Amino acid sequence: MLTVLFFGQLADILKCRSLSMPSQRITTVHDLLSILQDRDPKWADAFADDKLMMAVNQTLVEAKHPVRAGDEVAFFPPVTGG
Amino acid sequence: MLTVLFFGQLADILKCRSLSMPSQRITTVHDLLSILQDRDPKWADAFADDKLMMAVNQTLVEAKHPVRAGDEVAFFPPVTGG
Amino acid sequence: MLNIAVQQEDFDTLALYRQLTQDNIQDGAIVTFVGRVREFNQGHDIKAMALEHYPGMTEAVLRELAETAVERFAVNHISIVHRVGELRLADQIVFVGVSSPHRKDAFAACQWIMDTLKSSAPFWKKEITAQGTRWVTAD
Amino acid sequence: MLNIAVQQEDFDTLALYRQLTQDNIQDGAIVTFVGRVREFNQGHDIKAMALEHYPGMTEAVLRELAETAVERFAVNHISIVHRVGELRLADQIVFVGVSSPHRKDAFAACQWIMDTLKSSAPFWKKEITAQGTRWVTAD
Repeated sequence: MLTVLFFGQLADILKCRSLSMPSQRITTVHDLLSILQDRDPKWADAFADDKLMMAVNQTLVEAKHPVRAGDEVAFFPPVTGG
Repeated sequence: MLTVLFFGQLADILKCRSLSMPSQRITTVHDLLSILQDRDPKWADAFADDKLMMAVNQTLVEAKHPVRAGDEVAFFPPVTGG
Repeated sequence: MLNIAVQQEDFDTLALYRQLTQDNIQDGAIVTFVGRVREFNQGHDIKAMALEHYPGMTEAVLRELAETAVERFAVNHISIVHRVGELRLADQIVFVGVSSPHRKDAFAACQWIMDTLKSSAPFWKKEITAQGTRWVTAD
Repeated sequence: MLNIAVQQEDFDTLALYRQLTQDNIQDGAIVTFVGRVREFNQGHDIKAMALEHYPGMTEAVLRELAETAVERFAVNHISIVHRVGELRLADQIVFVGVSSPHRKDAFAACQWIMDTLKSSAPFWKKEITAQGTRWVTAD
Protein backbone atom coordinates (compact mmCIF):
# COMPACT_ATOMS: atom_id res chain seq x y z
CA MET A 1 0.00 0.00 0.00
CA LEU A 2 0.95 3.64 -0.49
CA THR A 3 0.01 6.59 1.71
CA VAL A 4 -0.88 9.58 -0.47
CA LEU A 5 -1.12 13.09 1.04
CA PHE A 6 -2.43 16.40 -0.34
CA PHE A 7 -1.78 19.88 1.07
CA GLY A 8 -2.78 23.51 0.65
CA GLN A 9 -5.17 24.54 -2.09
CA LEU A 10 -4.83 21.11 -3.73
CA ALA A 11 -6.44 19.44 -0.68
CA ASP A 12 -9.28 21.99 -0.84
CA ILE A 13 -9.89 21.37 -4.56
CA LEU A 14 -9.81 17.58 -4.17
CA LYS A 15 -11.76 17.76 -0.89
CA CYS A 16 -9.31 15.13 0.30
CA ARG A 17 -6.25 15.32 2.55
CA SER A 18 -5.02 11.72 2.40
CA LEU A 19 -5.78 8.32 0.97
CA SER A 20 -4.33 4.82 0.90
CA MET A 21 -4.01 2.87 -2.30
CA PRO A 22 -2.49 -0.38 -3.50
CA SER A 23 1.01 -0.02 -4.87
CA GLN A 24 0.62 -2.60 -7.65
CA ARG A 25 1.25 -1.22 -11.18
CA ILE A 26 2.96 1.84 -9.64
CA THR A 27 6.72 2.10 -10.10
CA THR A 28 7.14 5.90 -10.27
CA VAL A 29 5.38 9.02 -9.02
CA HIS A 30 4.31 9.52 -12.61
CA ASP A 31 2.37 6.22 -12.57
CA LEU A 32 0.60 7.33 -9.40
CA LEU A 33 -0.24 10.69 -10.96
CA SER A 34 -1.87 8.95 -13.97
CA ILE A 35 -4.04 6.83 -11.69
CA LEU A 36 -5.12 9.87 -9.66
CA GLN A 37 -5.93 11.84 -12.83
CA ASP A 38 -8.17 8.99 -14.03
CA ARG A 39 -10.41 9.24 -10.93
CA ASP A 40 -12.59 12.07 -12.28
CA PRO A 41 -12.32 15.25 -14.38
CA LYS A 42 -11.76 17.52 -11.36
CA TRP A 43 -8.85 15.38 -10.23
CA ALA A 44 -7.54 15.27 -13.80
CA ASP A 45 -7.49 19.09 -13.89
CA ALA A 46 -5.92 19.42 -10.47
CA PHE A 47 -3.03 17.11 -11.29
CA ALA A 48 -2.43 18.62 -14.72
CA ASP A 49 -0.87 21.71 -13.06
CA ASP A 50 2.79 21.60 -14.06
CA LYS A 51 3.78 23.71 -11.03
CA LEU A 52 2.62 20.93 -8.69
CA MET A 53 5.34 19.83 -6.26
CA MET A 54 5.77 16.24 -5.07
CA ALA A 55 7.62 14.45 -2.31
CA VAL A 56 8.39 10.80 -1.60
CA ASN A 57 9.02 9.97 2.06
CA GLN A 58 9.19 13.72 2.84
CA THR A 59 11.87 14.56 0.27
CA LEU A 60 11.10 16.72 -2.79
CA VAL A 61 11.32 14.66 -6.01
CA GLU A 62 10.53 14.79 -9.73
CA ALA A 63 7.71 12.72 -11.29
CA LYS A 64 10.18 10.11 -12.57
CA HIS A 65 11.20 9.21 -8.98
CA PRO A 66 10.59 5.54 -8.03
CA VAL A 67 7.78 4.57 -5.65
CA ARG A 68 7.72 1.38 -3.57
CA ALA A 69 5.17 -0.32 -1.29
CA GLY A 70 5.03 1.48 2.06
CA ASP A 71 6.12 4.87 0.67
CA GLU A 72 4.49 8.13 1.71
CA VAL A 73 3.86 10.22 -1.41
CA ALA A 74 2.71 13.86 -1.15
CA PHE A 75 1.42 16.36 -3.73
CA PHE A 76 1.10 20.07 -3.11
CA PRO A 77 1.06 23.51 -4.77
CA PRO A 78 4.21 25.69 -4.80
CA VAL A 79 5.15 26.46 -1.19
CA THR A 80 4.51 29.92 0.27
CA GLY A 81 6.15 29.94 3.69
CA GLY A 82 8.65 32.38 5.17
CA MET B 1 43.17 79.83 11.42
CA LEU B 2 42.60 76.12 10.75
CA THR B 3 41.90 73.37 13.27
CA VAL B 4 43.85 70.25 12.33
CA LEU B 5 43.00 66.88 13.95
CA PHE B 6 44.79 63.50 13.92
CA PHE B 7 43.30 60.13 14.90
CA GLY B 8 44.23 56.49 15.47
CA GLN B 9 47.76 55.32 14.88
CA LEU B 10 48.62 58.60 13.12
CA ALA B 11 48.06 60.55 16.36
CA ASP B 12 50.32 58.06 18.19
CA ILE B 13 53.11 58.41 15.61
CA LEU B 14 52.94 62.21 15.57
CA LYS B 15 52.42 62.34 19.36
CA CYS B 16 49.84 64.99 18.56
CA ARG B 17 46.06 64.92 18.45
CA SER B 18 45.28 68.46 17.29
CA LEU B 19 46.87 71.74 16.38
CA SER B 20 45.87 75.19 15.17
CA MET B 21 47.63 76.86 12.30
CA PRO B 22 47.28 79.99 10.18
CA SER B 23 45.37 79.42 6.98
CA GLN B 24 47.44 81.77 4.84
CA ARG B 25 49.09 80.10 1.81
CA ILE B 26 46.69 77.12 2.17
CA THR B 27 44.00 76.74 -0.47
CA THR B 28 43.67 72.93 -0.57
CA VAL B 29 44.20 69.96 1.75
CA HIS B 30 47.24 69.20 -0.38
CA ASP B 31 48.85 72.54 0.60
CA LEU B 32 48.26 71.74 4.27
CA LEU B 33 49.78 68.27 3.82
CA SER B 34 52.95 69.80 2.34
CA ILE B 35 53.35 72.17 5.29
CA LEU B 36 52.83 69.32 7.80
CA GLN B 37 55.37 67.14 5.96
CA ASP B 38 57.96 69.93 6.18
CA ARG B 39 57.82 69.98 10.01
CA ASP B 40 60.30 67.11 10.51
CA PRO B 41 61.29 63.76 8.94
CA LYS B 42 58.90 61.71 11.12
CA TRP B 43 55.97 63.89 10.05
CA ALA B 44 57.14 63.66 6.44
CA ASP B 45 57.04 59.86 6.63
CA ALA B 46 53.69 59.76 8.39
CA PHE B 47 51.98 61.94 5.77
CA ALA B 48 53.60 60.13 2.83
CA ASP B 49 51.24 57.15 3.42
CA ASP B 50 48.98 57.08 0.37
CA LYS B 51 46.27 55.23 2.30
CA LEU B 52 45.83 58.21 4.63
CA MET B 53 42.22 59.43 4.77
CA MET B 54 41.26 63.08 5.16
CA ALA B 55 38.15 65.04 6.04
CA VAL B 56 37.21 68.71 5.83
CA ASN B 57 34.50 69.82 8.25
CA GLN B 58 33.76 66.16 9.05
CA THR B 59 33.22 65.04 5.46
CA LEU B 60 35.64 62.67 3.70
CA VAL B 61 37.51 64.44 0.88
CA GLU B 62 40.43 64.04 -1.54
CA ALA B 63 43.67 66.03 -1.18
CA LYS B 64 42.60 68.49 -3.91
CA HIS B 65 39.62 69.64 -1.80
CA PRO B 66 39.62 73.39 -0.98
CA VAL B 67 40.38 74.63 2.54
CA ARG B 68 39.25 77.97 3.96
CA ALA B 69 39.89 79.88 7.18
CA GLY B 70 37.89 78.37 10.04
CA ASP B 71 37.78 74.86 8.55
CA GLU B 72 38.32 71.73 10.62
CA VAL B 73 40.69 69.42 8.73
CA ALA B 74 41.33 65.84 9.93
CA PHE B 75 43.86 63.18 8.90
CA PHE B 76 43.61 59.52 9.88
CA PRO B 77 44.54 55.97 8.86
CA PRO B 78 42.02 53.73 7.06
CA VAL B 79 39.05 53.24 9.37
CA THR B 80 38.54 49.92 11.19
CA GLY B 81 35.13 50.13 12.87
CA GLY B 82 32.19 47.77 12.67
CA MET C 1 24.58 24.49 17.28
CA LEU C 2 21.63 23.93 14.97
CA ASN C 3 18.24 24.89 16.42
CA ILE C 4 15.16 23.97 14.37
CA ALA C 5 11.58 24.49 15.51
CA VAL C 6 8.12 24.49 13.93
CA GLN C 7 5.56 25.76 16.41
CA GLN C 8 2.22 27.49 16.87
CA GLU C 9 3.34 29.80 19.69
CA ASP C 10 5.23 33.04 19.12
CA PHE C 11 9.02 33.04 19.44
CA ASP C 12 11.24 35.21 21.63
CA THR C 13 13.74 36.94 19.33
CA LEU C 14 16.07 37.90 22.19
CA ALA C 15 16.18 34.34 23.59
CA LEU C 16 16.98 33.01 20.10
CA TYR C 17 19.68 35.65 19.64
CA ARG C 18 21.19 34.76 23.03
CA GLN C 19 21.21 31.07 22.13
CA LEU C 20 23.29 31.93 19.04
CA THR C 21 25.84 33.97 20.96
CA GLN C 22 26.18 32.57 24.48
CA ASP C 23 29.39 30.59 25.07
CA ASN C 24 30.32 31.59 21.51
CA ILE C 25 33.53 33.61 21.37
CA GLN C 26 34.58 32.52 17.88
CA ASP C 27 31.84 34.32 15.94
CA GLY C 28 32.05 38.09 15.53
CA ALA C 29 29.11 38.41 13.11
CA ILE C 30 25.46 37.61 13.80
CA VAL C 31 22.78 38.17 11.15
CA THR C 32 19.10 37.59 11.85
CA PHE C 33 16.02 37.73 9.67
CA VAL C 34 12.47 38.01 10.99
CA GLY C 35 9.47 37.72 8.67
CA ARG C 36 6.14 39.14 9.87
CA VAL C 37 2.56 39.31 8.61
CA ARG C 38 2.36 42.66 6.88
CA GLU C 39 -0.48 44.94 5.99
CA PHE C 40 -0.81 44.30 2.28
CA ASN C 41 -0.03 40.99 0.64
CA GLN C 42 -0.90 40.72 -3.04
CA GLY C 43 -3.23 43.71 -2.76
CA HIS C 44 -5.61 42.31 -0.14
CA ASP C 45 -6.46 43.76 3.21
CA ILE C 46 -5.33 41.04 5.60
CA LYS C 47 -7.16 40.43 8.86
CA ALA C 48 -5.34 37.22 9.71
CA MET C 49 -3.43 34.40 8.11
CA ALA C 50 -3.44 30.63 8.50
CA LEU C 51 -0.24 28.67 7.89
CA GLU C 52 -0.57 25.03 6.96
CA HIS C 53 2.44 22.73 6.78
CA TYR C 54 3.48 19.12 6.17
CA PRO C 55 4.39 17.87 9.65
CA GLY C 56 7.57 15.84 9.65
CA MET C 57 8.74 16.98 6.23
CA THR C 58 8.84 20.60 7.38
CA GLU C 59 11.27 19.87 10.21
CA ALA C 60 13.36 17.61 7.94
CA VAL C 61 13.65 20.29 5.23
CA LEU C 62 14.60 23.01 7.74
CA ARG C 63 17.22 20.76 9.35
CA GLU C 64 18.70 19.90 5.96
CA LEU C 65 18.77 23.62 5.05
CA ALA C 66 20.77 24.32 8.21
CA GLU C 67 23.14 21.40 7.60
CA THR C 68 23.74 22.47 4.00
CA ALA C 69 24.35 26.09 5.06
CA VAL C 70 27.04 24.92 7.52
CA GLU C 71 28.77 23.13 4.64
CA ARG C 72 28.43 25.98 2.12
CA PHE C 73 29.28 28.96 4.34
CA ALA C 74 31.67 29.64 7.22
CA VAL C 75 28.88 29.65 9.81
CA ASN C 76 28.92 27.89 13.18
CA HIS C 77 25.47 28.32 14.71
CA ILE C 78 22.10 28.42 12.96
CA SER C 79 18.63 28.85 14.36
CA ILE C 80 15.46 28.47 12.26
CA VAL C 81 12.01 28.85 13.82
CA HIS C 82 8.82 28.86 11.74
CA ARG C 83 5.31 29.30 13.08
CA VAL C 84 2.19 27.49 11.85
CA GLY C 85 -1.51 27.95 12.56
CA GLU C 86 -3.38 31.23 12.73
CA LEU C 87 -1.45 34.50 12.78
CA ARG C 88 -2.59 38.10 12.91
CA LEU C 89 -1.32 41.33 11.37
CA ALA C 90 2.28 42.14 12.47
CA ASP C 91 2.73 38.71 14.09
CA GLN C 92 6.13 37.11 13.66
CA ILE C 93 6.18 34.20 11.17
CA VAL C 94 9.79 33.10 10.82
CA PHE C 95 13.18 33.64 12.46
CA VAL C 96 16.50 32.76 10.83
CA GLY C 97 19.68 33.59 12.74
CA VAL C 98 23.27 32.65 11.92
CA SER C 99 26.62 33.35 13.55
CA SER C 100 29.96 33.37 11.75
CA PRO C 101 33.49 34.67 12.20
CA HIS C 102 32.90 36.63 8.97
CA ARG C 103 30.31 39.25 8.14
CA LYS C 104 29.96 38.24 4.47
CA ASP C 105 29.33 34.58 5.32
CA ALA C 106 26.77 35.52 7.96
CA PHE C 107 24.78 37.65 5.48
CA ALA C 108 25.12 35.13 2.63
CA ALA C 109 24.08 32.15 4.75
CA CYS C 110 21.07 33.90 6.29
CA GLN C 111 19.85 35.10 2.90
CA TRP C 112 20.45 31.69 1.26
CA ILE C 113 18.49 29.94 4.02
CA MET C 114 15.54 32.33 3.62
CA ASP C 115 15.56 32.09 -0.20
CA THR C 116 15.72 28.29 -0.12
CA LEU C 117 13.15 28.01 2.67
CA LYS C 118 10.77 30.13 0.57
CA SER C 119 11.10 27.79 -2.41
CA SER C 120 11.34 24.37 -0.73
CA ALA C 121 9.92 24.23 2.80
CA PRO C 122 6.35 22.82 2.77
CA PHE C 123 4.33 25.70 4.22
CA TRP C 124 1.22 27.22 2.65
CA LYS C 125 -0.30 30.54 3.61
CA LYS C 126 -4.02 31.24 3.52
CA GLU C 127 -5.09 34.87 3.90
CA ILE C 128 -8.20 35.76 5.83
CA THR C 129 -9.52 39.07 4.45
CA ALA C 130 -12.79 40.95 4.73
CA GLN C 131 -13.72 39.29 1.40
CA GLY C 132 -13.12 35.72 2.64
CA THR C 133 -10.15 33.37 2.61
CA ARG C 134 -7.73 32.79 -0.23
CA TRP C 135 -4.57 30.77 -0.66
CA VAL C 136 -1.47 32.84 -1.26
CA THR C 137 0.14 31.95 -4.58
CA ALA C 138 3.90 31.66 -5.00
CA ASP C 139 5.76 34.53 -6.74
CA MET D 1 12.40 56.15 11.69
CA LEU D 2 16.16 56.60 11.67
CA ASN D 3 17.91 55.84 14.96
CA ILE D 4 21.62 56.68 15.19
CA ALA D 5 23.73 56.35 18.33
CA VAL D 6 27.42 56.33 19.22
CA GLN D 7 27.87 55.32 22.85
CA GLN D 8 30.18 53.72 25.42
CA GLU D 9 27.49 51.61 27.09
CA ASP D 10 26.26 48.29 25.74
CA PHE D 11 23.08 48.23 23.64
CA ASP D 12 19.93 46.17 24.15
CA THR D 13 19.33 44.20 20.95
CA LEU D 14 15.72 43.39 21.83
CA ALA D 15 14.85 47.05 22.57
CA LEU D 16 16.42 48.08 19.24
CA TYR D 17 14.50 45.33 17.43
CA ARG D 18 11.24 46.45 19.09
CA GLN D 19 11.89 50.06 18.08
CA LEU D 20 12.13 48.90 14.44
CA THR D 21 8.87 46.95 14.53
CA GLN D 22 6.48 48.63 16.96
CA ASP D 23 3.65 50.54 15.28
CA ASN D 24 5.08 49.24 12.00
CA ILE D 25 2.60 47.13 10.06
CA GLN D 26 3.96 47.94 6.59
CA ASP D 27 7.27 46.04 6.91
CA GLY D 28 7.24 42.25 6.76
CA ALA D 29 11.03 41.82 6.69
CA ILE D 30 13.50 42.77 9.43
CA VAL D 31 17.23 42.08 9.06
CA THR D 32 19.70 42.81 11.84
CA PHE D 33 23.47 42.58 12.05
CA VAL D 34 25.44 42.50 15.29
CA GLY D 35 29.24 42.68 15.31
CA ARG D 36 31.08 41.46 18.41
CA VAL D 37 34.67 41.30 19.65
CA ARG D 38 35.83 37.82 18.69
CA GLU D 39 38.56 35.56 19.94
CA PHE D 40 41.11 35.88 17.17
CA ASN D 41 41.60 39.03 15.16
CA GLN D 42 44.54 39.01 12.77
CA GLY D 43 46.11 36.10 14.67
CA HIS D 44 46.41 37.78 18.06
CA ASP D 45 44.97 36.63 21.34
CA ILE D 46 42.69 39.49 22.30
CA LYS D 47 42.12 40.43 25.92
CA ALA D 48 40.27 43.64 25.23
CA MET D 49 39.81 46.28 22.58
CA ALA D 50 39.70 50.06 22.58
CA LEU D 51 37.62 51.89 20.00
CA GLU D 52 38.57 55.46 19.17
CA HIS D 53 36.37 57.65 17.00
CA TYR D 54 36.05 61.16 15.59
CA PRO D 55 33.22 62.68 17.67
CA GLY D 56 30.77 64.61 15.55
CA MET D 57 31.92 63.18 12.23
CA THR D 58 31.02 59.65 13.35
CA GLU D 59 27.40 60.54 14.02
CA ALA D 60 27.21 62.56 10.77
CA VAL D 61 28.57 59.66 8.68
CA LEU D 62 26.20 57.13 10.27
CA ARG D 63 23.22 59.44 9.73
CA GLU D 64 24.17 59.98 6.10
CA LEU D 65 24.56 56.21 5.64
CA ALA D 66 21.01 55.69 6.93
CA GLU D 67 19.61 58.51 4.76
CA THR D 68 21.33 57.14 1.66
CA ALA D 69 20.08 53.60 2.39
CA VAL D 70 16.50 54.89 2.57
CA GLU D 71 16.97 56.41 -0.90
CA ARG D 72 18.71 53.37 -2.44
CA PHE D 73 16.58 50.56 -0.99
CA ALA D 74 12.90 50.04 -0.17
CA VAL D 75 13.50 50.30 3.58
CA ASN D 76 11.43 52.31 6.06
CA HIS D 77 13.19 52.09 9.42
CA ILE D 78 16.91 51.95 10.14
CA SER D 79 18.77 51.73 13.42
CA ILE D 80 22.57 52.02 13.69
CA VAL D 81 24.30 51.87 17.08
CA HIS D 82 28.10 51.78 17.41
CA ARG D 83 30.03 51.53 20.66
CA VAL D 84 33.29 53.31 21.49
CA GLY D 85 35.75 53.02 24.37
CA GLU D 86 37.03 49.82 25.92
CA LEU D 87 35.38 46.51 25.02
CA ARG D 88 36.11 42.96 26.11
CA LEU D 89 35.95 39.59 24.37
CA ALA D 90 32.42 38.77 23.07
CA ASP D 91 31.17 42.31 23.79
CA GLN D 92 28.81 43.77 21.23
CA ILE D 93 30.38 46.48 19.02
CA VAL D 94 27.79 47.46 16.44
CA PHE D 95 24.09 46.96 15.67
CA VAL D 96 22.51 47.62 12.27
CA GLY D 97 18.81 46.85 11.85
CA VAL D 98 16.52 47.62 8.92
CA SER D 99 12.86 46.97 8.18
CA SER D 100 11.34 46.71 4.72
CA PRO D 101 8.26 45.36 2.99
CA HIS D 102 10.66 43.18 0.99
CA ARG D 103 13.15 40.55 2.13
CA LYS D 104 15.72 41.31 -0.58
CA ASP D 105 15.79 45.02 0.16
CA ALA D 106 16.15 44.36 3.90
CA PHE D 107 19.17 42.10 3.34
CA ALA D 108 20.74 44.36 0.71
CA ALA D 109 20.33 47.54 2.78
CA CYS D 110 21.69 46.00 5.99
CA GLN D 111 24.72 44.57 4.18
CA TRP D 112 25.34 47.82 2.26
CA ILE D 113 25.23 49.84 5.49
CA MET D 114 27.73 47.50 7.18
CA ASP D 115 30.08 47.44 4.17
CA THR D 116 30.01 51.22 3.84
CA LEU D 117 30.31 51.80 7.60
CA LYS D 118 33.43 49.58 7.58
CA SER D 119 35.08 51.67 4.86
CA SER D 120 33.95 55.19 5.74
CA ALA D 121 32.89 55.66 9.38
CA PRO D 122 35.75 57.16 11.44
CA PHE D 123 36.37 54.44 14.05
CA TRP D 124 39.76 52.89 14.86
CA LYS D 125 40.26 49.69 16.81
CA LYS D 126 43.21 49.07 19.08
CA GLU D 127 43.70 45.52 20.33
CA ILE D 128 44.96 44.85 23.84
CA THR D 129 46.73 41.47 23.83
CA ALA D 130 49.09 39.70 26.20
CA GLN D 131 51.90 41.12 24.03
CA GLY D 132 50.79 44.75 24.38
CA THR D 133 48.53 47.04 22.34
CA ARG D 134 48.41 47.33 18.59
CA TRP D 135 46.25 49.23 16.12
CA VAL D 136 44.11 47.03 13.90
CA THR D 137 44.93 47.60 10.23
CA ALA D 138 42.23 47.77 7.57
CA ASP D 139 41.77 44.73 5.29
